[in-house]
Amino acid sequence: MAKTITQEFVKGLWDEIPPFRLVLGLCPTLAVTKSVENGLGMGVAVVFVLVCSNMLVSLLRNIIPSKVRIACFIIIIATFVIVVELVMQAYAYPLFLTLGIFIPLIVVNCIVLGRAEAFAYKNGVVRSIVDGFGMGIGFTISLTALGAVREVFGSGTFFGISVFGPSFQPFTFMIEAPGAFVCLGLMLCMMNLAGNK
Amino acid sequence: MVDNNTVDNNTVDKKKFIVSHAPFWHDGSRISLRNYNIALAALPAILLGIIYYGIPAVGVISLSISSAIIWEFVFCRIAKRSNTIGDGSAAIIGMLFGMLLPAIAPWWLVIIGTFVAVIIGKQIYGGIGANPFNPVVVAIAILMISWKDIFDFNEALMNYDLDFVMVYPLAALKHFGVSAVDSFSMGDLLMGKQSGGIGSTFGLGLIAGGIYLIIRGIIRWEISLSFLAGIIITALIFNLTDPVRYAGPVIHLFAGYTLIGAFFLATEDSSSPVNFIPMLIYGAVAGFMTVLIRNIGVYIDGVIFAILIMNLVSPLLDKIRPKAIGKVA
Amino acid sequence: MIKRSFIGLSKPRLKYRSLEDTPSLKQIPTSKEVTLLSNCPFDKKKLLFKKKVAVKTGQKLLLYKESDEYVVSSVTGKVSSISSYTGDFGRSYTAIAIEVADDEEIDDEFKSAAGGSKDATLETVKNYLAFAPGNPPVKLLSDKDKPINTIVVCCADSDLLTTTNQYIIKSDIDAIKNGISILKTITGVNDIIMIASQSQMHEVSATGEKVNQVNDTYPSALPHLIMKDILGKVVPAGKSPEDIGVCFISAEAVASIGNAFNSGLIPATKIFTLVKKDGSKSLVSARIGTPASDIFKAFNITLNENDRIIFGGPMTGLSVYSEDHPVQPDTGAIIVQDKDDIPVISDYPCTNCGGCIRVCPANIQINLLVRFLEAGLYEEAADQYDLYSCIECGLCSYVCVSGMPIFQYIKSAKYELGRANTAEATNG
Amino acid sequence: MREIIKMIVVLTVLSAFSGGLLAAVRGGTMEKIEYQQLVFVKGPAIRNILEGCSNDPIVDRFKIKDGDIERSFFVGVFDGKADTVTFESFGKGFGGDIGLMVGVNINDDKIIGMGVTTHSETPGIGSKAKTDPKFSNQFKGLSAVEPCKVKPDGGEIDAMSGATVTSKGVCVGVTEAGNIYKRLKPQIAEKMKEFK
Amino acid sequence: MGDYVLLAISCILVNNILLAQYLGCCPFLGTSKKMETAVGMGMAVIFVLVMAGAITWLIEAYLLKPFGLEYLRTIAFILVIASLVQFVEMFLKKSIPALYKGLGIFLPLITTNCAVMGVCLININEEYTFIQSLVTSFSYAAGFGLALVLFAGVRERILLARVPKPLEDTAIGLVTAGMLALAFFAFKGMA
Repeated sequence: MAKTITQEFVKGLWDEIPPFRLVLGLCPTLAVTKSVENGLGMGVAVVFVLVCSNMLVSLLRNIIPSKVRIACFIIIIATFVIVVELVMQAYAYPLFLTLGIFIPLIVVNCIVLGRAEAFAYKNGVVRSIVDGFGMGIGFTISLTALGAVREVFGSGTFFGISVFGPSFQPFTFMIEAPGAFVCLGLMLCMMNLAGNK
Repeated sequence: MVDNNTVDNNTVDKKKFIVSHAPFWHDGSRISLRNYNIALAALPAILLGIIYYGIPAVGVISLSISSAIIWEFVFCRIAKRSNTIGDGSAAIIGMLFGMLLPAIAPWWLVIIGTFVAVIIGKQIYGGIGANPFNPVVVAIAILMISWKDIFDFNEALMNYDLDFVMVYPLAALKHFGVSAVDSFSMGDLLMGKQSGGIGSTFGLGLIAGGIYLIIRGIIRWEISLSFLAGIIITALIFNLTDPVRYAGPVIHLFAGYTLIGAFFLATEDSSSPVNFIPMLIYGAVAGFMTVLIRNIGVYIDGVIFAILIMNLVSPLLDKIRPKAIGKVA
Repeated sequence: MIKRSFIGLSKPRLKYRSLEDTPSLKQIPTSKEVTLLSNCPFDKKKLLFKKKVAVKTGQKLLLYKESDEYVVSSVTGKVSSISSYTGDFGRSYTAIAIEVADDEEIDDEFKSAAGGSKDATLETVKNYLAFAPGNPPVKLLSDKDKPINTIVVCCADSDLLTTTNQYIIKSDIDAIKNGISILKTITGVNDIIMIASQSQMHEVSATGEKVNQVNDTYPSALPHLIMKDILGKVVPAGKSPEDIGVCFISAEAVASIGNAFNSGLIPATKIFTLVKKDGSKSLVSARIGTPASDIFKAFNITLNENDRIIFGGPMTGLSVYSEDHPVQPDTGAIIVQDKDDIPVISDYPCTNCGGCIRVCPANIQINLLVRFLEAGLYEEAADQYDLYSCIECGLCSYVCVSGMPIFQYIKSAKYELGRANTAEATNG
Repeated sequence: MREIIKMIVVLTVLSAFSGGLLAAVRGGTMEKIEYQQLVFVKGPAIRNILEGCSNDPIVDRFKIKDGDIERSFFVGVFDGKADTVTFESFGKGFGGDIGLMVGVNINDDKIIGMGVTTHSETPGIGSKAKTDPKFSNQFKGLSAVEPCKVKPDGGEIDAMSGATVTSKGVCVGVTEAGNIYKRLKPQIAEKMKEFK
Repeated sequence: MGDYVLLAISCILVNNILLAQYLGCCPFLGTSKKMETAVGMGMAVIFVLVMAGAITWLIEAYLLKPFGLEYLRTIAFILVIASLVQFVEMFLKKSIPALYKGLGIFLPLITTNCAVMGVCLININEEYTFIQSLVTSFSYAAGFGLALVLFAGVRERILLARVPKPLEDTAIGLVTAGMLALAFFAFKGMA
C-alpha cells in the first residue's frame, strides 16, 4: 500500500514520531532538552542532517553496494554532521557550546542511520527527502515539547521568558538528569493514552 | 477465590460451602493492621514535633496524610482499579513524608511531595508491594534537590523560639566542623532538642517506636540494626582519622534523619531485601553510605540518598539466598 | 485458629496436638449408603461391574479392565450408582455408592488368599490392602524400579489436629508390632525407622524398633523434613522419598496390615478426629465411605451456608463441596469451620514483607516465586525460583499478610507443569 | 572481483566527496569560528578586564610569534589611547590547566585585571577563581613584571579558602603572563602603535 | 595513582556516563530486560570502549592534530569505531568462540551506542593523557555496565508488577531510569 507524499510526511509527525513511537535517539532527547531553545536547535540540526543524508543515500542507492552500505551511510551522515558542526560554530556559537558533544553524536543517532537504512535506501529521492523532513520535524516537535515542559516547570521560563512570575519556586528536579528520564517516561505514557492505536 | 470445580449431579446439595485451598488457617495478619501499627509507633515522635512546632506542624502532617490518601483515591479512580485506601499504605506514606518535612513547609510542597510519593513512587509501578524504591524517600529526594532552602532546617525554622538552640546539627557539622556540635548532648538530641523535620528529631520516641515494630515483627530488625551499626562503625572510623573534621557516632546516630531512616524508611517492605545476609548488607552499606555522604558528599544529610542507592541494589542483593532444600546444582 | 502472637519476632509456633490419655472413641453407626472413592478416573466403557451388584463387607472390587485399581467395600449391600467425581484442579475420580443391606455378610476371599500372619506375601498385601485405613503404600513397596531399602513408620501425625496415629499407638500397639514384622518379612527390608513425638517415645520404644524423636512443631513431621532432619538425607527437588529408597508408612497403615492378617478381614473402619465449629475435638470411628452428614448428625452439628468442611488437617487438607463427602481411608480429620472463622483470601499483590521467607522450611524465595506464579510463568518459577523444592506445608499462606493463596498457586503450578510435561512426553 | 572494485571505487569517491565538501565548508567558516570562539570563550573575561574601553577588543587584536607559539593580543582603548593589552596564559590547577586572561597597561607595566577563562576545578571550591570577583580583584594594580605569589609563599594574594592549589595555579599563570609580557614587550609596543 | 583512582570513581559513579551524561540510553533501555543480556552488554561495552578509547586517542594525537584535521574528528572516530567493532567481532568469532557466544549479539549494537563515541570525544575534549584516556574509557564503560546491571535487577522486579497499561515497558523503564539517576546523586561531590 503506497503512501502519498503527504502521508509520508505526516507519519513522522504522529504515527511514527521519534523518539516517542520509535524509541530511538533518546540520548540527545534527554540531554539537550533543558530548555526549549536547546531542544529546537538540536531538532533543526537533526532535520538538516536527516534530509541531506536521506537525499544523498536515496540518490546513490543504486550505486552503493549492499555489503558496504552501512559504511557508506556512516560516511555520508558524518559528513553532514561535520557540516552542521562547523556552521553552528560559525553562526550559533553559544548553542554549539550548550549542545556540546551531542552535535557530533548525531552521527550515532539511531534515527538518522535508521531512516537511511529503512527508508532512503529503498525509496526515491523525493519520498526520502519528505520522509527525512517529516521525521526530523517530528523529532524537533518532540524535543521542543519536552524542552518546553522541562523549562517551564524546571526554571519557570519559556524561551527564557518568565512564565509564572517571580514568586514561582522552580521545580529544579525537572532540569536535572533524573527529571529528564521521568519526564520523558510520563510523556510517553501520555502519548500512549492519547493514541490508542 | 473459590474454585470453580464442577460438582457431580449426585452430590449436589442445597447448601453452598466455601471451598478453597489449604491451608485453612491464617495467622490473622493484615496489611492494614501492619500499617496501623506503624502509625502507632510513629505517634510519639509526631506528638513531640507538634508540641515543639505547634499548629504549623499539625497542618503539615494532616495535609500530608490527607493529600496522600486523596492522590491514591484519584489514581485508583483514573486507572479504574479497586480502591486501596483501606490498606493504610497511602496514609503511612503521607505520615512519614510529613514527619520528614520542616514545620514551615508550604502547602504546595506537601501536595507535590505526596503526589510524587504516591503516584510516581508507588502507584505507577502497580501499587503496594511493587515499588522498587521507597516512595517517601523518592519524594523527599526529588524535593530536596529542587527546593534546597526549604530543607535547610536552620533557615526554615529561624522564626521558632524554643527553649533550645535551634541549630540543625548536621548543617553545623558540615559547615563549621566538630567544634560546632560540641554543645549538643546526647540527652538533648534524644529529647528532640535540635532543629529538624517534624517527626524526625525525637530520638527516644523513634527508638521506642522502632523497638515496638521490631518486637511486633512488623519491620525486619536485621535492617534497622545493621543500618545503625553501619553508621556507628563508619562514623567511628572517620572520627578516628580526623577528630576535628569528622564527628563521632553520637551526632551521626541521633541527628538528622538517622533514626527515622533506620526504623521507618530503610525497612519499607517492598524496596528492601528479605533474605538474612542481604538484609545485613543492605543495612550496613546504607549506614556506611549515609556517613560517607555526610562527611564527604555534597549533601548535609545522607540518609535519603543512601537508602535510595540501597533500594537500587536490593534486587541484586536478594540474589544471595540460602540454597533451597533439595535444589540440584 | 491460632492467631499471630503479639510478639511477632519469632516464627509462628504451630504445635502438633498430643494425646495425653486414650480418649473415648465414638462409634458412628453404619449409614444407609456409603460411597467409596477411587483415584482412578471414571471411564464407563471399561467398568467391570454394574449397578445393583451385591457386595459383601471386605470384598475387593476391581474397577476397570486392564487395570489393577480396586476398592474394598466396607459394608454389605448393593451398588446403587457408579459415577464420576471431580476433585481438585478438575481431576476425575470414580465414586461407587453402595446401598447398605440390613444383614452384614463377611467376604472371605482375603482370608483364603492370605492365610495367617506367617504366610503374608507382598503380593497379597498389594492385592488386598491398598484401600485399608491409612492407605498402606503398597505400590511403592512393590515397585521394582525404585527399590526400597528403608521404611519409615510415622507414629506422629503429620498435620495439626489429627491424632489418628497417636490413638492407634496407644490402643493397638500389638497390631503395629505384628504389622512391622509382616512388613519386614514381605519386603525383606530390615531398616525400619520409627518416628515418634516426645510423648510417644515410651510407647513406641516398646516395639523394639529403632525410634527417632520428631520435633513437636509443625511442619517437622512432614516426610521431606523427617528425611532431612532425622535421616540426614535430602530429597532432591521434585523427587519423593521413595526415589531415594525410603518409604513412608503411617502407624495406622501398619496397624491395618497387622490386623488384616490377624483377623483374616480387611479392616473397614476408619478412626479420625472431628473438630467442631467451637474447636472441640472428638475421636470418631466410622466405616470408610460414611458420608460426613451422618457424622454431623451423630454429633448434632448443623452447617450453614458458607461454612466450610475440611477433610484432613488444617494445613494440608481438602475442603469439600458437599456434606455427603465420604470418609476415606486417609481421612485423618474432619474439620468444620464457621463462616466467620474462614480467613479471607484476597487478590492483593505480594508486599514483599518477608514473612513467608522466615517460615519457609525449604528456603524458597517465595516473594519472587509467587510473582512468577501469579503471572503464570511456571517454567521460570521452576527453573529459577525452586518451585519443586516446595514440601507443601502451607506455612507461607498461613502467614501471608496479603492473604495470597500462595500454597494453591504452588500446587496448581506443579499440576500444570506436570500436565504439560506428560503432554510433551506423549506427543513425542 | 567486479564487485570488490565497485565497492572500493564507491567508497573512495564518497570519501573524496566528503573530504572535498568538508574542506570547503571548513575554509568558508574558519575565520568566523575563530571570531566566535574569541567572543564567547575569552570575550567575557576580556570585556571584564577592559571594562569601559571604547573599542571592540575582539576585533582590535593582533598576533605575535613567540617561539613556536602564536599569541593573540587584544587591545583596549581608554580615553582614546590604546595603551592596554590583554592576552592569555596558563597555570596548573587542581584539575588540569587553568586558562586566564591578563590585562596589562603598557605604560606602567601594571596589571589592570585578571580573569579565568577555562578551568576544570572542583565546582563550588576551585571554580570560585572564575566566579568570585573578590579573588580576581586582588590582582589589580600588581606589577606585571614581578612574580606573583599567594600569601603563604610570601606574596600578596589571599588564597581562596579550601582551594590553595587553584589559587597557586592562578598565581603561576599570572607570573607566566608577566614573563610573556616581559619577553614580547618590544613587539607589543610596536604593534600597539597601529591602533593609535 | 590516587589521581587515577579519583578519576575512575568520578567516571563510574559521579559522572556516570548514562545517568549523568545521558549517553547510551538506547542500549540501556533495550538490553536491560534480562540480567543476562545486561551483563553481556556491559562486558561488550567495556571490551570495545577500552580499545576504542586507546585507538581514537592515538589517531587524534598522531594523525588529526599534526595535520590540523581536528574538524574531521567525527567522521574519523565513527569509522574507527565501526571498523573496530567489525574487527573485534571477526576476531572473537575465530579465536575465542566462547566469548563470542556471550558478547556476539551485542557487538553490532555497539556501533550506534553513543556512549562509545561520546567517551572518545570526551577524552579529546578534556585533553586527557593516554593513560588517563584508558582509565576514563574503562571507568565510563564500567559505570555503564554497573548502571545497566542495577537497572536490569530493578527491571526484572517490575516486569511482573501490575503496571498500568499506558506505562508498560518503555515508559516505566524511563521513569525507573530517572530514579536510578536520582539515586546516583548520592555520589555528588565525592570525587
